[in-house]
Amino acid sequence: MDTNEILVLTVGAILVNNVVLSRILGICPFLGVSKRIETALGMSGAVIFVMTLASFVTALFNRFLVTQTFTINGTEVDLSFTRILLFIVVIAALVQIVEILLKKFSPSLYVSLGIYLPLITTNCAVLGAAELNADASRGLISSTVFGFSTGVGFGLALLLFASIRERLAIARIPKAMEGTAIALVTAGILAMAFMGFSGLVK
Amino acid sequence: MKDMTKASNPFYLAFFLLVVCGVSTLVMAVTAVKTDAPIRAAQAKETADSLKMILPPFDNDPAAEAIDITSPDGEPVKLYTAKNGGLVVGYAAEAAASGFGGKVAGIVSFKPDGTIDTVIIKSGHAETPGIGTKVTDRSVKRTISDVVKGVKPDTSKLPPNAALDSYSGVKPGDAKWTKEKDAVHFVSGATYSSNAVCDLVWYAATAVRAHLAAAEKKEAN
Amino acid sequence: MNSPIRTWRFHGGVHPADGKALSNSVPAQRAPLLERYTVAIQQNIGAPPKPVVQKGDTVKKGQLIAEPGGFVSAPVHAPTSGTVGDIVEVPGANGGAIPAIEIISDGKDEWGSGLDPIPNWKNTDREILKKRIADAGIVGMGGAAFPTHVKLSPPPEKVIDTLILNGAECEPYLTADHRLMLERTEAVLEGAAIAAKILRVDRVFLGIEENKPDAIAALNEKAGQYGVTVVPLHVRYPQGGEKQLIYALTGRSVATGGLPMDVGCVVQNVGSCAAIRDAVVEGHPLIERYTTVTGTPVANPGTWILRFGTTVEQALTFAGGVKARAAKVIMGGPMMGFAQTSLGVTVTKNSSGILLLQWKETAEYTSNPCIRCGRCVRACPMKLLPGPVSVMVESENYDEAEKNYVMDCMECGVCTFVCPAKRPLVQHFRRAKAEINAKRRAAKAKQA
Amino acid sequence: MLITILVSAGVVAAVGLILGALIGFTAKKFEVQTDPKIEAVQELLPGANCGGCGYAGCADFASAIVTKGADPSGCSACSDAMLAKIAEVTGKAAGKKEKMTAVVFCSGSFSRSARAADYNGILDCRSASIVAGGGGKACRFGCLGYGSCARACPFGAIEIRDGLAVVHPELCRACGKCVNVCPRKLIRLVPASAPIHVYCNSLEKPAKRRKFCKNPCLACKKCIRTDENHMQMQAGLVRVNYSNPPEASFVEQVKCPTGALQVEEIHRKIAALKPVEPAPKAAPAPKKEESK
Amino acid sequence: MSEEIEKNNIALPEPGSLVLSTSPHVQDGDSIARIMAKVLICLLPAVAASIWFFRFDAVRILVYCASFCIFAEYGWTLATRQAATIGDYSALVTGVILALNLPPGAPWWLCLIGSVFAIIVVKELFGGLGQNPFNPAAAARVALLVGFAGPMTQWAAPATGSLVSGATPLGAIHAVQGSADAMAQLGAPDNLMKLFLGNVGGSIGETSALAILIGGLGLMAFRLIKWQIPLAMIATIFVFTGIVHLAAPGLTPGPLYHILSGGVMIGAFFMATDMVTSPITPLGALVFGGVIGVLTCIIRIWGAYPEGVSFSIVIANALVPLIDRMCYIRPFGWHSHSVSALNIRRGEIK
Amino acid sequence: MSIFKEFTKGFWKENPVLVLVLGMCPTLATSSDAVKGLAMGLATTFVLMGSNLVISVIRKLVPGKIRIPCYIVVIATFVTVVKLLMQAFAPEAYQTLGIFLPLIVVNCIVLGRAEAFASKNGLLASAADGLGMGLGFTFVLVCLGCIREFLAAGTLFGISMQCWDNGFAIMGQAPGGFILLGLILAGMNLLNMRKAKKAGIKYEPPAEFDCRHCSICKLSTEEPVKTK
Ligand SMILES: Cc1cc2nc3c(=O)[nH]c(=O)nc-3n(C[C@H](O)[C@H](O)[C@H](O)COP(=O)(O)O)c2cc1C
Ligand SMILES: Cc1cc2nc3c(=O)[nH]c(=O)nc-3n(C[C@H](O)[C@H](O)[C@H](O)COP(=O)(O)O)c2cc1C
Ligand SMILES: Cc1cc2nc3c(=O)[nH]c(=O)nc-3n(C[C@H](O)[C@H](O)[C@H](O)COP(=O)(O)O)c2cc1C
Ligand SMILES: Cc1cc2nc3c(=O)[nH]c(=O)nc-3n(C[C@H](O)[C@H](O)[C@H](O)CO)c2cc1C
Ligand code: SF4
Ligand code: SF4
Ligand code: SF4
Ligand code: SF4
Ligand code: FES
Repeated sequence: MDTNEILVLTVGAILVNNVVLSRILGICPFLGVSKRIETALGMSGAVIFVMTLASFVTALFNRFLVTQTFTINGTEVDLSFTRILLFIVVIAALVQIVEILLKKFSPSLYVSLGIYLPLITTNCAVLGAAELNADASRGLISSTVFGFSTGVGFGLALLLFASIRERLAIARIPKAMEGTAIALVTAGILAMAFMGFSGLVK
Repeated sequence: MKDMTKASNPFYLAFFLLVVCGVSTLVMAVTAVKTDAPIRAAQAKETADSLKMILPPFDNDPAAEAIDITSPDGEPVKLYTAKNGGLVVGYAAEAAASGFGGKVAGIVSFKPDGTIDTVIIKSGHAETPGIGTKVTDRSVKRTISDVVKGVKPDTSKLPPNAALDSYSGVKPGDAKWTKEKDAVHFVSGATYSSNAVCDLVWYAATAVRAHLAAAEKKEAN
Repeated sequence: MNSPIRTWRFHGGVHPADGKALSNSVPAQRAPLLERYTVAIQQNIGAPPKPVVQKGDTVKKGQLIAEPGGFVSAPVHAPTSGTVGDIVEVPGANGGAIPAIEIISDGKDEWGSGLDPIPNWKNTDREILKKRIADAGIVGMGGAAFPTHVKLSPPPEKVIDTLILNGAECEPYLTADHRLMLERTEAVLEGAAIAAKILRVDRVFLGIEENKPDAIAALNEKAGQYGVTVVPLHVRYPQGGEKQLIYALTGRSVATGGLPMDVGCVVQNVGSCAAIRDAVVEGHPLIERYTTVTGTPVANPGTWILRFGTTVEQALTFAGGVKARAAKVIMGGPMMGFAQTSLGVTVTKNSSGILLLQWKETAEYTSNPCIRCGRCVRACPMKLLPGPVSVMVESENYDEAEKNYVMDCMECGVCTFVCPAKRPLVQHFRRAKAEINAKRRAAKAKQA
Repeated sequence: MLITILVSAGVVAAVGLILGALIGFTAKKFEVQTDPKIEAVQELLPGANCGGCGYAGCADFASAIVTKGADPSGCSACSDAMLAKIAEVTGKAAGKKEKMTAVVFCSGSFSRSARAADYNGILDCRSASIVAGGGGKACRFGCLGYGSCARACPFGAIEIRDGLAVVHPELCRACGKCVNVCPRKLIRLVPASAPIHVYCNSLEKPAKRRKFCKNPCLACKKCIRTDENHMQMQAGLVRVNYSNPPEASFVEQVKCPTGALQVEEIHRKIAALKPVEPAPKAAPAPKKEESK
Repeated sequence: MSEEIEKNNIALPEPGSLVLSTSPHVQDGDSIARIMAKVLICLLPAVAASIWFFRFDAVRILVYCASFCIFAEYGWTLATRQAATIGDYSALVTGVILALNLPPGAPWWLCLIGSVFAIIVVKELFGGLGQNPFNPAAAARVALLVGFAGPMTQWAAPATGSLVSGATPLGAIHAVQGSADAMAQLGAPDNLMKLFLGNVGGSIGETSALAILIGGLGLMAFRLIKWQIPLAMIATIFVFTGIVHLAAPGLTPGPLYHILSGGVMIGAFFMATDMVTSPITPLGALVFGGVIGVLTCIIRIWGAYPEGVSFSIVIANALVPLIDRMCYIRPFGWHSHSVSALNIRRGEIK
Repeated sequence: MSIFKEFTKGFWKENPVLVLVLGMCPTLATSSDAVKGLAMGLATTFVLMGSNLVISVIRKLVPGKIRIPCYIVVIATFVTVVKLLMQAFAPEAYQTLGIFLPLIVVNCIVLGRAEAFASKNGLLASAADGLGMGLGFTFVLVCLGCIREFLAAGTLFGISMQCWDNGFAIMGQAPGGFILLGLILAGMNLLNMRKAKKAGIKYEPPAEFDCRHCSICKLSTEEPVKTK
């Protein structure tokens, strides 16, 4: 894997095909944890961490279990249909273990990140990244890089969004538009602007 | 653990989870096995349908016999050979190049001598509607009045596309086609998409040419 | 005008139409004796004084009628001789009703302060001088009414090297200090010399805006005798703001939450200095002051020497009443003064002016949102972010406002003056400061 | 086919088992105790985060209930059924509470009170109160009518009618937010069962009260004379004795000369006599009539 | 006493009719409407240039956008029962700037959709003037560009009116990418002069750098914009493209070509500077301009879109609260707290 | 509540998207045209109904501690089944849905209903709930898909309406989805405000992204608190 490929993967995942703004994954935490910049940063950190780890681990499973065909007694056994189940179970377990460890070893970090961890299990961006990796048959390193940059892309979108929402919080928004409605419109305009990056990676 | 009731006995929990996993895998596996053949068939049908549209009638299964080759530029190309009664009646090559919004993939069919016959674009979703699609799209939208009038879409022949059709009958030379010199059609304002089509046809054509040359050489040997 | 020392230019500020021409050439007139004065008991920042007279007592002019309620407090004296009436409620300049002692004049206007003149102050002990200033009830006459003797008693660890006389009078329309410096030049300078002796400083600056050339000339003539350097300054509001003045004259900036003495300075209004001189040299306590009664609706704008306890109504009568309809009656200047709803407000030690404005001259506030034009940011002499902070206050986010230094706002009104959206920014900041102070008090009370 | 099923089931089960064991192991090994009760109580609280209980939001209150034994009935937004459930979780008896409601002790709507000035500034009582004189009304004690309390109320129980705040008792949950916010200290929490109130808060000289307002309490004490058990003086003001409130018919019995003593519903209706105008977006800029 | 006054016939103010407000009691005369009117005046040169180059097309688009924007705003205030706000002219400014951002071939419905999007979606849904985090005109241009790519890329050669696709100076860059000679030709002085005067294809208001510059200087003279924004933006583009041009002459033409072509000028002076959507702190304005500059260069040089100014403005708009927060200058006296106290104790003061 | 009511509530009163604001990602991503929305909706309905059924059957057997993992396994099974079936019998729909098909596993609606309903109710009611919710979801997806498709391309279910050929293309892309859904939610708020006003009470639109109804993130809390 050369630097160019890494560049293409990262720029693509962060700017061009941003998970949130272009692929529309991970909207729940995007809308839910973007009220303050501090919490948004915490969430971004947690997502980057979990996504990197999960991409690596699921890639591992994909490589050595899911895409392998075993020949037993002359019959070919193709396990690819277990992919969804294995991925989600692995991610859920991973998040739980991380949560338990964090709680034990760094209570302060747990206090700032821990509350977001459960939310991440079902954050479709994590499973999405794993699925995208598997679909594109990426190797271990590429998968991990992709997971990491997808996480960074999520963080970038979340940070931008949280920054605007701080301003929205004190704006005189029409009553009916308050809350999720204006957040979605904002996300839409932001997504539109991000389309300007199309073509950066070909 | 204070009470070792059923509900919190770790072994019971593990056992229960095991059973659930087992049963669900069973269900999945049964479905997987049962759908295995239809899935393959569906996948094969897709390509076969495209090939049928751009190749003369054939009696073999080109999709099953497809081989992977590379163009002289190093681009991967998938080659299908159509035969009728054992005789090669045409080739089709699948290649991809980057366009405005991502990869544009297409299949190019060739006469047995390597002359381009027909070009179709399989996936050009990301090209801008109205700009890029001018280059890539062969589809004709069914209109509501057709539906009301009951006019059935004509599926027997491909809808025309000036840009794609301009490659028909061309045989690749040594230099790549350009807008200025060659007859091939570049849609102005959609340079990226035109370039992508041009690139992918070029990859396919040069790969087929190389393949034919190699085959000839082999035969000659 | 060349300045004798180097001066610094403070950030921001504005130059409103000054309106001083209405009154700056009119010599100050002594107001006629009134039948009745209602002297507000609290005329200083700090502890409220305690009345020491009963209804029916006879008093002499300058006699003590309320004694200080603590160290940071100032006594109040009878404005004329006569009898003590009821303790009544009068409207206060910043709203609400405040208690005042009624003095019914006997028409004789006899002095009887019980303070001896100290003409030979140069050889008098500094503590005696300080006590005299305290006894004379002198407070800052530049606006805040902070007891002067406190300012002149810096704690020993603070080294004071500069005394600054504030003759800037940067508020539009007001000409009281101007007339004072012109007419009582030597009193101002001698008072400064007394203060300088008390503080043991030999560097005394008098900062004055360039738009008072006659006063500058008069001061320059005598200043050398008293060791005072007169420094003409740019005409820019708020040049007279304490921190701005210190910066302009010395290049030192007073830290947020800090006091002038932290940078070795004491700032005194020129009126306070004249009062110091009167108290020391003549033995007269503070019972009257120069006050400008002005504004386009006023028939005869000018500066009057008014005794404390005079009502706005009476002061306006001296000036011939109004010739056009007034929309606002303001105690103080147009930038920092307080709008009044009643003419029963009385003149106190810090009433530098009574200003009337017509409809077309007054500010008109709206609840329009901030358009973030940034003018307030450019103009704020304290380098705050008035627009954004006001939005924080509007959404009742006081913590955020506090983090953005709303407590450093000196309410100079510059931001509001320039705001094109006509937002009542100062009101937002006052609200925020009130809420934050309340919160701090509550926190303190909880701690104790 | 059978093999596929067996192998895959085995693999999945194995993975599940390994992961489960891993989680179980880490959970056991690195266990940290937390009290599940707190979460349980938090679930039961309304989640309005109104702060009426005096804690920083529902979560804080929940932890206080469990760890410090705070009284759940401190939450005024909780239904009795919920309180019972919380008591169940914490194992403590639920406190009984009398239903309270807020009352604004003023009847000086714009059309029924004198004006002292044209107020031009922020339409908010707390902001208006820091301007000299505080708002446009002449009475120094009455309602400013700029609705700080209405905005503070998390349950929308206060409405401003013609420049006077009125409480809708059926919506009020007695959280006390409005009480703290009113700069004129006009609002008190009283038992909701009391049907009548003295709608005046003025400590002005009686003569002035008349000048400023159409329905002032002149402190003539007629009502107290009618029945000393029901009415009383409190800090210079005539008030209903809320530990023994009179019936609604008491109003007719007394014939209060100014109508300051009034039945709550009628008071609310009178306040609404002037049609409710939509709140202006901008502060009413004084009209610049002549001399412009 | 009061009887005495009446006897003397002295008139006094009548209490009860006085205005009560906080200080200050005077204001300088500027209002939002006057600011917007001044912006409109500063837009005149660009408007005039657009009409000069594109004749009736420019007039048509300007009239459409201006009136649609005003109608949209008026309709919104009617529908939401608010006081009418069209009197502050901000909708008119948005309309004119949007019009200047459209190609000469823009049909009426494009103007309508753009105007409604700008005013309703980007401005009013967020609460109206002063509350919108995104620049309405820029966001509307972005929406139209990605939504109606076809009509939005129908360029006309100036003064001829014949429609041509891709015939803009920036389109030209993409066409010849890879050839250093061609790039050098683009950056030739006579070509630059043409760009400066505006006799080139493009949106109706962006072609003449000169006209925009005149208006931009007016904006600065009126103190309506923060000079930091155009300065930082143009300087960043100059440096960025300069470096790239030196490193890879075949990739992109020289910096002057970039600055004079496309939307850089109008973006830098009229759009990035929209005060509602730009940082309020002076340092923040510098950073903001820099961000726009960098993003613009990235999109122009490596992206698929020939022009990136409006995308960059909208993305940078999203960063404004963050920028402001990080670039806040401390209040007066903040830094000297400890220093001055120390110095005095040591007797070191000047 | 009758079975019929369990079934119909998903359409409007407790519509998972409009009222409960769940499953934003699939809603936004797969409503770019009507056909895609329909495919996604039906696939989700299948999973919802199936998982609700199974969970309702086993609800008494599942120990509380491993409740959620069990549910996830069940859901994942149904997703895999639907994925395989679509791959075999509806390859085009399978292609267009892409990764959003496997992502049904983490769609909060599915687990949310399992948690909130099927784990507490009988077989028939759970099936009705799942079907109703699923069809409610489908209904919104198809409506949104129709609007977006029409605005973006002038077609409905791929058939040109002959109004315009190339419409407002971003409506078919991510930004259009965001903005339109935002407007629709605003419309819902407006409706609720009207209703509340008629009833004489004040309606506050949820200030934050409203995930109160979704218990999916409580995966790690061990013993669930039963609220009803
Ligand atoms: C919104 C937008 C969408 C575009 N979409 C495409 C596209 O899908 N395919 C394409 O080849 N060019 C597209 N372009 C055009 C190119 O970016 C650029 O204008 C073109 O390369 C110039 O063409 P020319 O070389 O014919 O002048 C688009 C441009 C814009 C502004
Ligand atoms: C609580 C308080 C304490 C003060 N203590 C001192 C002091 O010890 N020494 C001093 O020189 N000034 C002191 N000051 C006076 C201030 O420095 C300042 O001169 C006064 O507030 C009037 O300023 P102004 O008219 O600019 O508002 C104090 C002021 C306040 C409010
Ligand atoms: C914005 C502002 C402007 C001021 N302008 C003047 C002024 O022009 N003249 C003046 O004597 N004091 C002015 N003051 C008050 C001074 O800051 C300071 O309190 C005073 O000079 C201290 O002297 P004193 O205690 O003798 O009043 C101003 C204060 C502020 C906040
Ligand atoms: C210097 C200046 C530049 C402006 N630029 C824009 C602009 O680019 N787009 C726009 O919609 N409005 C612009 N406006 C108008 C106004 O600020 C805009 O309508 C607000 O963003 C609406 O809230 C500008 C105003 C000024 C004073
Ligand atoms: S001057 Fe007024 S409009 Fe401008 S930024 Fe400041 S508060 Fe906002
Ligand atoms: S009033 Fe306060 S914020 Fe406004 S300019 Fe003056 S110091 Fe700055
Ligand atoms: S009751 Fe108090 S807070 Fe409410 S409107 Fe009246 S004055 Fe304002
Ligand atoms: S009226 Fe007052 S006490 Fe009642 S709910 Fe509202 S804020 Fe709380
Ligand atoms: S549906 Fe995607 S994160 Fe919730």
